[in-house]
Amino acid sequence: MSSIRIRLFAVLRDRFGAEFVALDLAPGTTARALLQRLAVQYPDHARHLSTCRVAVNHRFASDTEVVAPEDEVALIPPVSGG
Amino acid sequence: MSSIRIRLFAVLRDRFGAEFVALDLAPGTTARALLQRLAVQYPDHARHLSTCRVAVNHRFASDTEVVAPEDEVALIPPVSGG
Amino acid sequence: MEERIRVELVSTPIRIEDVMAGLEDPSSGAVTLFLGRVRDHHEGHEVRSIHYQAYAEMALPVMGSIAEETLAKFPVSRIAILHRVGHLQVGEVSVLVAVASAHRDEAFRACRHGIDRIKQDVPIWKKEVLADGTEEWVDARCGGETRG
Amino acid sequence: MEERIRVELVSTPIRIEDVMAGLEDPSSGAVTLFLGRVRDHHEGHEVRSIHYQAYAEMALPVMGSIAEETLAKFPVSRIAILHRVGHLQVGEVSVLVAVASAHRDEAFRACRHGIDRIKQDVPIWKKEVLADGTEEWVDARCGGETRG
Repeated sequence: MSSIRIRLFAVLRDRFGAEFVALDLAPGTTARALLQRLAVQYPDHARHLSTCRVAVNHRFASDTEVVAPEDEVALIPPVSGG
Repeated sequence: MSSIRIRLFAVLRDRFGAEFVALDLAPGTTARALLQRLAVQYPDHARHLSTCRVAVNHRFASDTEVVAPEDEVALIPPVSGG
Repeated sequence: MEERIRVELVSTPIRIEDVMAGLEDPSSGAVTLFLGRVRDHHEGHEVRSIHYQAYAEMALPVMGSIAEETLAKFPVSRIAILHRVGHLQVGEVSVLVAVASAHRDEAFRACRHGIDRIKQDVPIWKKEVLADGTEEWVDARCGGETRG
Repeated sequence: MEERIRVELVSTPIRIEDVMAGLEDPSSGAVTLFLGRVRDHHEGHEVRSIHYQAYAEMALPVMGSIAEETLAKFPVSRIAILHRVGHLQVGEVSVLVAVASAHRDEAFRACRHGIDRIKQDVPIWKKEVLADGTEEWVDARCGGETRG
């Protein structure tokens, strides 16, 4: 099983105290499954994780999109630009 | 009967070749009557006069507003500012 | 009311940055701006330049009324309305409407209201100088001008 | 497409006049501009300044897509979208959307569309520094922020 580094921003970056969080990645893991796995692993952050969208290679991913180890994955909390 | 000088702008100023047109003013003449009198007196310009609003003392006048000799009266062709 | 409203008829180029600086207000998160510029075409003919004539003594108070009406109708904090007169080349700014507000929805609606009302009621007229040298007064009732 | 679209993420003040100069286009009679500025209040508390954090590698292409989508959806000729990042004081401009078009109706609608889409999808976040010294990330889903 390979591992992936997931980019963190804003409130999640502050909560994790890091710009990345690492996660073991089973083949065929979808964006939605990745978010659920993180919530199980980090229950203290589950509420915030549940508000995030997943971005894969700089685009919002659908729930069913499969994540590969070489992808750039990021968690996108509700945006507040503008 | 007194007389009044009426200010002209844009297409009307060009057609009359002047910045003012004078008109005899019977007591009680309304803005609408003034415009009709001008159209009778200047049939060549009647079509353009019919598109004008009348301004009295820098405000659009209603048809029934009575014009006094000391008022500043102007004919306002369809505006095209902006 | 004075400092919430700026209304001017000018014969020199409109300086956007100056106007925007005057709209600064710490409680206003949104600013909308509309600029009208001289276009190189109108109803199929080529336009070289435009001469704007104003009935200044009336245009200024009408612009002021429109500004006050806009502040009364929408929850906006400041408004600026400037119109230029004289001879303008293609690309030059003829009119500016700018609004500052706490939120963007009312800023957009108020700015739109301001320019729509200007095009209805401010006694200013434009005479186009066409590519073939002819000049003609634009009649706002005909064709697309009121959409400009 | 290059010269019809300008998209930037900047860490220095946004210069409005520069952006407007880039929107010059002789066929466009109407320009609309939206500016978002740091407000001194938000949901009842006093704001001193705001820190904007961006996922730059994603924010820029998303801004570019929004620009292209706006050009495709409305008959406008040019669009500029700039967002500032870093630490901004009250009154400073955080975002600019400007659109040039032949007519004002589409210029207003396109500009509004642009800023609405930015607030939905561009991965940028703001952390408010409040008057009491505390700092907090704004959650756009709560309260009035999406109206800002």
